[in-house]
Amino acid sequence: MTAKSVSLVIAGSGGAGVVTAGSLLLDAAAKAGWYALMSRSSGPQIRGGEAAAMLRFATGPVMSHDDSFHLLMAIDWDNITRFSAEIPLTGNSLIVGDPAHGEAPAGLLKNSPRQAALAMTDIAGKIENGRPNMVALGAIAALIGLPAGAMQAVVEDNLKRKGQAAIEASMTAFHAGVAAAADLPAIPKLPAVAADSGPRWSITGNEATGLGVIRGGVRFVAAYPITPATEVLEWLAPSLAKVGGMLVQAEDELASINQIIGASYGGVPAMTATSGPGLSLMIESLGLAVAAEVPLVVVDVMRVGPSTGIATKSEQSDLNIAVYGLHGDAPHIVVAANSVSDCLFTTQWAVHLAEAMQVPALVLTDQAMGQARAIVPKPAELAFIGQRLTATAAVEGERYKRYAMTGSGVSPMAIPGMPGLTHTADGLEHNEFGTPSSQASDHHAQMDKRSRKLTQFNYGDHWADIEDSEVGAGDTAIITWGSSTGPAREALDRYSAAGGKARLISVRLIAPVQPEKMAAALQGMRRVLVVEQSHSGQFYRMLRAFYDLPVETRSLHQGGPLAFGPGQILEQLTAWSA
Amino acid sequence: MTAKSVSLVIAGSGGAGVVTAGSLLLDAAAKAGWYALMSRSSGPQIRGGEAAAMLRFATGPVMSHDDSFHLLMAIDWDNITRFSAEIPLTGNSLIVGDPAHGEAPAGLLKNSPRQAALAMTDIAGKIENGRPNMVALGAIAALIGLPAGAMQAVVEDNLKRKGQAAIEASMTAFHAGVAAAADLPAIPKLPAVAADSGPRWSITGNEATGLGVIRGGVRFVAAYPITPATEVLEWLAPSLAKVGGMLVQAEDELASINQIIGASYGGVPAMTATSGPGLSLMIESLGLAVAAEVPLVVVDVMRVGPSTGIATKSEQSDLNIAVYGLHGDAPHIVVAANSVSDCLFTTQWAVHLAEAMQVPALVLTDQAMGQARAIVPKPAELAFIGQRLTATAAVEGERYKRYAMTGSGVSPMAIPGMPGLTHTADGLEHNEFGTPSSQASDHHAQMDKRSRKLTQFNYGDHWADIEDSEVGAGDTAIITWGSSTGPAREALDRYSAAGGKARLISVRLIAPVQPEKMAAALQGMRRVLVVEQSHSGQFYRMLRAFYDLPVETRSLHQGGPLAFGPGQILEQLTAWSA
Amino acid sequence: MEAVAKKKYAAKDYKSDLKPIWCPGCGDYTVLNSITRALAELALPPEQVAVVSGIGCSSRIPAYTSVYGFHGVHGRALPVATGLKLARPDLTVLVTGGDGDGFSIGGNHFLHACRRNVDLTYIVMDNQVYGMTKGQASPTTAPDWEGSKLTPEGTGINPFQPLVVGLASGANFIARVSSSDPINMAKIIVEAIRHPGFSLVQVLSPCVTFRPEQAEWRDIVRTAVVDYTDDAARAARRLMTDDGFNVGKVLFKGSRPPFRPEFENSNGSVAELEARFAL
Amino acid sequence: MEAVAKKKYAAKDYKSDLKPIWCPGCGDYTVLNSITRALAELALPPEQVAVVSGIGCSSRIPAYTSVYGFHGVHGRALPVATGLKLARPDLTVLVTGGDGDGFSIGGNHFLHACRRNVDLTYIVMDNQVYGMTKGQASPTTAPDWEGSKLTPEGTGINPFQPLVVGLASGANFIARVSSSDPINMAKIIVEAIRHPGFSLVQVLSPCVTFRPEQAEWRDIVRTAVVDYTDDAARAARRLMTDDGFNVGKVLFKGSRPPFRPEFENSNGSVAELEARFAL
Ligand SMILES: Cc1ncc(C[n+]2csc(CCOP(=O)(O)OP(=O)(O)O)c2C)c(N)n1
Ligand SMILES: Cc1ncc(C[n+]2csc(CCOP(=O)(O)OP(=O)(O)O)c2C)c(N)n1
Ligand code: SF4
Ligand code: SF4
Ligand SMILES: [Mg+2]
Ligand SMILES: [Mg+2]
Repeated sequence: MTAKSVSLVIAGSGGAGVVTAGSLLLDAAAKAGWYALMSRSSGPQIRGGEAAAMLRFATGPVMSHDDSFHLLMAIDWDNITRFSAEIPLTGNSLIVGDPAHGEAPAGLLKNSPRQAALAMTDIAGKIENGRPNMVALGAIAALIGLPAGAMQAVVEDNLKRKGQAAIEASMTAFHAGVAAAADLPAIPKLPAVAADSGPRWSITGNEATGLGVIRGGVRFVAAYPITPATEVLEWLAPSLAKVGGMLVQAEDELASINQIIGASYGGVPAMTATSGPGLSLMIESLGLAVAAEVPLVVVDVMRVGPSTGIATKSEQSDLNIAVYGLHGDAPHIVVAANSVSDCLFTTQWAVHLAEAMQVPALVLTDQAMGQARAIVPKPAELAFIGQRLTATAAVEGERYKRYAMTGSGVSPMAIPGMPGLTHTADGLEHNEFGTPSSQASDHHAQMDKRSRKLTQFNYGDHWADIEDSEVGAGDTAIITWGSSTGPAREALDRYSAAGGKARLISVRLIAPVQPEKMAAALQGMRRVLVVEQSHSGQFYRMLRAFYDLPVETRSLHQGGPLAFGPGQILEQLTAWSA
Repeated sequence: MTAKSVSLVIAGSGGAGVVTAGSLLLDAAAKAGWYALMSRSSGPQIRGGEAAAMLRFATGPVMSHDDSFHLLMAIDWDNITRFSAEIPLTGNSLIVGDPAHGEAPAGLLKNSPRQAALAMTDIAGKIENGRPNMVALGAIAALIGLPAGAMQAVVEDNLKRKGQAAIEASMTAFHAGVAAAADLPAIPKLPAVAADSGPRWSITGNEATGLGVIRGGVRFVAAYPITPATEVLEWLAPSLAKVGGMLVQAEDELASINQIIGASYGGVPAMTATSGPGLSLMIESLGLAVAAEVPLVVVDVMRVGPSTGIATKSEQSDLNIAVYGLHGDAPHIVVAANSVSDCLFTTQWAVHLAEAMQVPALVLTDQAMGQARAIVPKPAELAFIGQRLTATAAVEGERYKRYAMTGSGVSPMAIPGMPGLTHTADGLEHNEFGTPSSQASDHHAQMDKRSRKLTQFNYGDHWADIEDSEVGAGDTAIITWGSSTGPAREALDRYSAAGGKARLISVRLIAPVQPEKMAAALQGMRRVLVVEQSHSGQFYRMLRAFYDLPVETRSLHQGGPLAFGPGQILEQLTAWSA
Repeated sequence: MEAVAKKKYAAKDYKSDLKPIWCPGCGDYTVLNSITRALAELALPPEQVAVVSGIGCSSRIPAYTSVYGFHGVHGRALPVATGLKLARPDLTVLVTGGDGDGFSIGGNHFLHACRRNVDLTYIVMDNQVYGMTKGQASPTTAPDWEGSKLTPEGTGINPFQPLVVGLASGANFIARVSSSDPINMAKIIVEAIRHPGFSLVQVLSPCVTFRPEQAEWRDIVRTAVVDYTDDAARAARRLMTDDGFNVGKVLFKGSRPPFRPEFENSNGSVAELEARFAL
Repeated sequence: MEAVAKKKYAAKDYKSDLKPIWCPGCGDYTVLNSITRALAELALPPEQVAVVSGIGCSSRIPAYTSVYGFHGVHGRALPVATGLKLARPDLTVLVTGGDGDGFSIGGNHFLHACRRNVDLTYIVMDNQVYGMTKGQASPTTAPDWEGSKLTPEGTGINPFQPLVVGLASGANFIARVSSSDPINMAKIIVEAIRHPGFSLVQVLSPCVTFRPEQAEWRDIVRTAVVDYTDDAARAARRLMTDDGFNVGKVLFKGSRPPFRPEFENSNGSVAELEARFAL
């Protein structure tokens, strides 16, 4: 029984090495030529406590988790029901537990999954330095068809420093698990990858975000740590240092946003990363960057809100604050990544947009894609390198106009150090020179200019990713964004496979809106399903505000932290066409 | 030639006593039984510099300034053209200047107003301690039909402390002005008020705001000064002290919002007032108040944005941040006052709503209504006193559920000091007890509860002020809010007077939206004109997002600081019906 | 009521049933114990006490007590407590939190709370790290600590001196204690609560997870040799020259009266306010 | 280029044509003069200098100079300047502002700028009032000043001691000057700019409009009798016991090296970073 993809969970309490086991499995899958997606979940304890690693493997790129898991491998049962909502199981699923830890708790058995026992503790106990999690890995590998050689290579890499004995102990336990799997009921296997599966990367969304801004040209980062954005910063700090940039840990988010304003005013492309609570604190100064026309990038790795909410879990509910959060009329850019690897494209593009238009660009990613690790096709090289229109030499006898009226709305920017072009950048309303003005005419002129530069820019095709069913687009569109794109893509695939026709529009450029492009994309569409992970349907409301949607538009929205399963979206499509 | 209303401006440089003259005129008009509206404008200097007082007088309540002014009385011409956009003049307008200061600058003469000379300096020079501004007042009084007795009474009140000689000097100059007016061309006069014009108040919007929250029950205010909200606070500080409350000047807006959260958690209704930049800094903690369910009121006296913008001038562009500014899904109340005196009703109502639903309520007013002084009919007594559903005595053996699920969504709140009901209020997502939880089920339940309490509340008819033309509503509606209501009301009156039929809907309850009530209000409406003072049409977009508007909906929006003239709105109505 | 004997309380009467999320061995457990012990010593009815905090491991304390608690946002505990105490002077208000919450993002409120001198007791669990976000440098971290990926070469910045800055800003009571001596800590918390005005108690409270080397603190700390002074300049000199490990004693006690706005007349009616607008 | 004689500058070369919005007689006029005079003395090309500020009367200075200016939001000048200086170490960066901007809303950045010790010169025009918003008490206002309707009975709060807190937080250079002695002020600003690290210059700069009594300052101030010390504890004692009117001298000079993150290797390529992700 082979399948296109296999999904499994390894769960257990902190000491059980769940997260290590998941990582080893991911690495081994990579060696085997597979693609994969791994997410993690853990309890409220700061350290230790229960954890679960959710993995999905396939022979092609994995965009989303599946609707349910084929296998739950429980190293023990401690607090495991905390995860039951996150680990959907069906009657076909298999729970494998260790009899040494007793019975599976009832909370897991709602849909009567199959159950089997694997005496991990016992088996490991018989091996010197043998650990139950390696036994579990062996069993998993056997069950899903992962070649033992791949795991051997990974364990060698990982335990090199611990020496040969450690490697052997691990592999002995692993092989004992492989052997024990013979007694376990079957779950779908993945086929071996025939030839080369192409150049691939192993990367998390947060790392891709960091790489994207460096690729785009950012060389100054100031930030204050916050879950789940911290890993962006932790990746950036040493990486920036390697390419001649720097990261400064600021005293708070008010400082970090203003530090990057200062650096960018000084001519160095700059960014910060945060999450909802931190973004809230940056709102005033984002308005300053709009008014003073200072380019910068702010990444919001969204978590569950409101307020402190659930710091370690995902939601798409910062759309409103990102789009509408600034006081006054303050046109700026909002873009959103739609997958782990798209974090790279979207942040790099964001730097490009910010620099080209001298405007702050907000990038929305989220905990789900930020903290997930994926094996993905090697991302393409991109031409987007932030490039500012800088002022040329001063004209004798002509005073430099920092906020000169131009057709594009973009005014050449003088960078400190350039002689003859000194000026004061100002968050007060101003005239073309930057001199404060309270005249309605200056206000209107500058407002027009600041919005014109965004509306007249050529965003190319990147405003959205658009995909049709193989057999054509039909008359039904799914409009979605960010992390909901993965399950929506898979829903579209399944719908197509069943003969359905639909179009998927995943909006990357949230603001400014693109009414003409959307109108073209919706040409011939009679029905629209809007999919998003927010309690109030923020994206749906925003679409209504700015786009003309067909009368038959439905909003599929749910608050976090549970992601949509592809099946949930497919169900809507199918029910609708029925 | 009598008129329903007379509009005039007194302008001059700082030392010229423009503002004093305007206030005296307002007070005298009050004594004469008239109604009035006075706005002020001044140059960028902190002190002194040019200033203009814009006044409109009528025998009934004044809701708005007129499209143009009948009279510009210029004490001198210093920098007066700074105000030309704010002082629309027509060919019928009259500019009166002092020949001692030369000719009227060309900037004022675009529409060829009539011109006349009044030798204020000369005339005043001949009177011991005579001042030119009193001469000007005399001329104005004569021109508009203000009885000299009214001014006499006011001058006596004002100069009591300075002694009889000062009073006489002023009145001599005044009468000299009255006499000199005989040589001036006529402008419309207001009729004398026959009988008692009813009990009236003289109040500014910012004072009305302060009174509203005290009436509503607020007894703790923390705040950080900011233009144009400072007068709310300056009125509140001594007034609260008189009724057993207190105002604390905080170190910044982050502190002020959190201080009022603390006071309100302690059981004392609390509020703060600020403007856009300060509101931006409060965003994170407003979310805390939503999640922890702490009632409070935040008044935003809007000024021109974005960023520091124009601190002393008006705009309606903080609608977006007020409605959508919080991160996560964070349901809260947004109400807006629609006139100087409505500041009282709306803020008092806001306290009532906040307390009843244990939620933060934002109140939007603006510089135009906040800093305007009006002679208005005495406001009605209101029944709205903030009343919280507090917990009753603890039940033996039952743990208190701070966030208990109830049908209304409102949970009885325990106040520190109540025995047996101790609990921790939390901005982290929590279960009914308040214990932090990262379960999707708890998150969804609390999200539902927090939005349910707002949607199920009975807001009565206060969600909007709705007015029809005397001859019926017809099929055309104006939807507006806040300060734009005044000119829209007058446009409706003029339209009706000319036989037109329309309905005015001025929305007071901006959020939560009221789709059923709006649908009822729009019953039979084929056309909708949305009127607001924002550059991007924020209100129009919000209406589109949440309401079903007729296909023929037009958006009339313009950025600040110039207010709509009634004629501008009328023009749209007329053009449409043509 | 006067004749009723004062009710006796035990430390456990101030504890909730909630299991802390803290790591085994975290210094914050003893701080929780000392606070509850201090409240028992003061025999304060639980409903008359409020504990306010921001965000961080240490800021979780309110929910672990059985008094009124408020768990706000990161860095803003002091203003919440200020508003609460001013509105409700009858309550005993404690503020608990960490070095990041109090001295990094919350630094401005710290300054102004010291200066304003509202009658609060502020207990800061200083572990020289951001525990909750998994181990970044805090303001009190030594400049050469290389344990965080955010500052892989160390911060290169001199550590923040909370007690010196607290003193310079006007705190009215200053003490430093160690989480390794909970009995003494409880005693000092009692004193801090009793002392009018703003009391600052710095607790050296190790983060066993991200600063395992702090396990040594228990051996390094020593009881301060001198007793407290009420002379701020002298206290400043002492604090500026000490190494941060003199613990177990009150270091400064001032005598500024606590801030409490007093108003001439609180018996006015709203009608009187309205009358001023009538023509 | 070495042979080119250093260009000479006059104070007026650093002034813009813009007419200040300040009231006649405001102390800030002389501060502007002293800054431009100091820049001339240092002969810095205008394009190599940046002046950063927040919001307030005093924060208007950037636009009145002819150097690069940044007029940001209220209270955030120091972080803007920090980012600018770190990104562009070649520039001379000054920060100008008021007591409200710097010590009320900006207090946290003040603490951390002192501590971080980036090479900036911070000139605070202290008029013990919020001038721009028409006269409310600032952190440095005396507790019994009843001139504001917001605090009609006075604030009742001890004034903030900027120099003491600055010292306690690690400022590397501290001076107090009076706007009534612009020549000396210019001299001290020159010294402050030359001194590496974070330099704090408090200027007693009267607000003639909302604090007319400050006109007396010109008569009250006296030149400090002692010269600067490099001993922080000693400086603290002096500053904690002085009355705030000892002016005209540097009060403290430290020798901490300025903060400037240094990295092992800055010659890496983005490709090397990417290589780490490749399988
Ligand atoms: C506005 C905001 N920024 C950042 C965070 C992330 N955050 C949570 S706790 C914390 C630091 C906690 O450090 P500390 O106060 O020392 O407490 P500890 O965990 O060490 O006890 C940070 C940065 C947040 N919750 N909110
Ligand atoms: C976030 C924010 N809050 C409040 C204000 C209003 N405001 C502008 S300047 C100022 C105080 C200025 O005082 P100070 O820094 O002492 O400068 P001065 O005018 O006295 O020179 C205030 C409160 C603002 N602009 N932004
Ligand atoms: S991370 Fe550190 S501070 Fe947080 S609970 Fe664990 S030991 Fe305590
Ligand atoms: S208000 Fe005061 S500080 Fe502001 S310009 Fe006038 S005198 Fe100077
Ligand atoms: Mg800490
Ligand atoms: Mg000041």
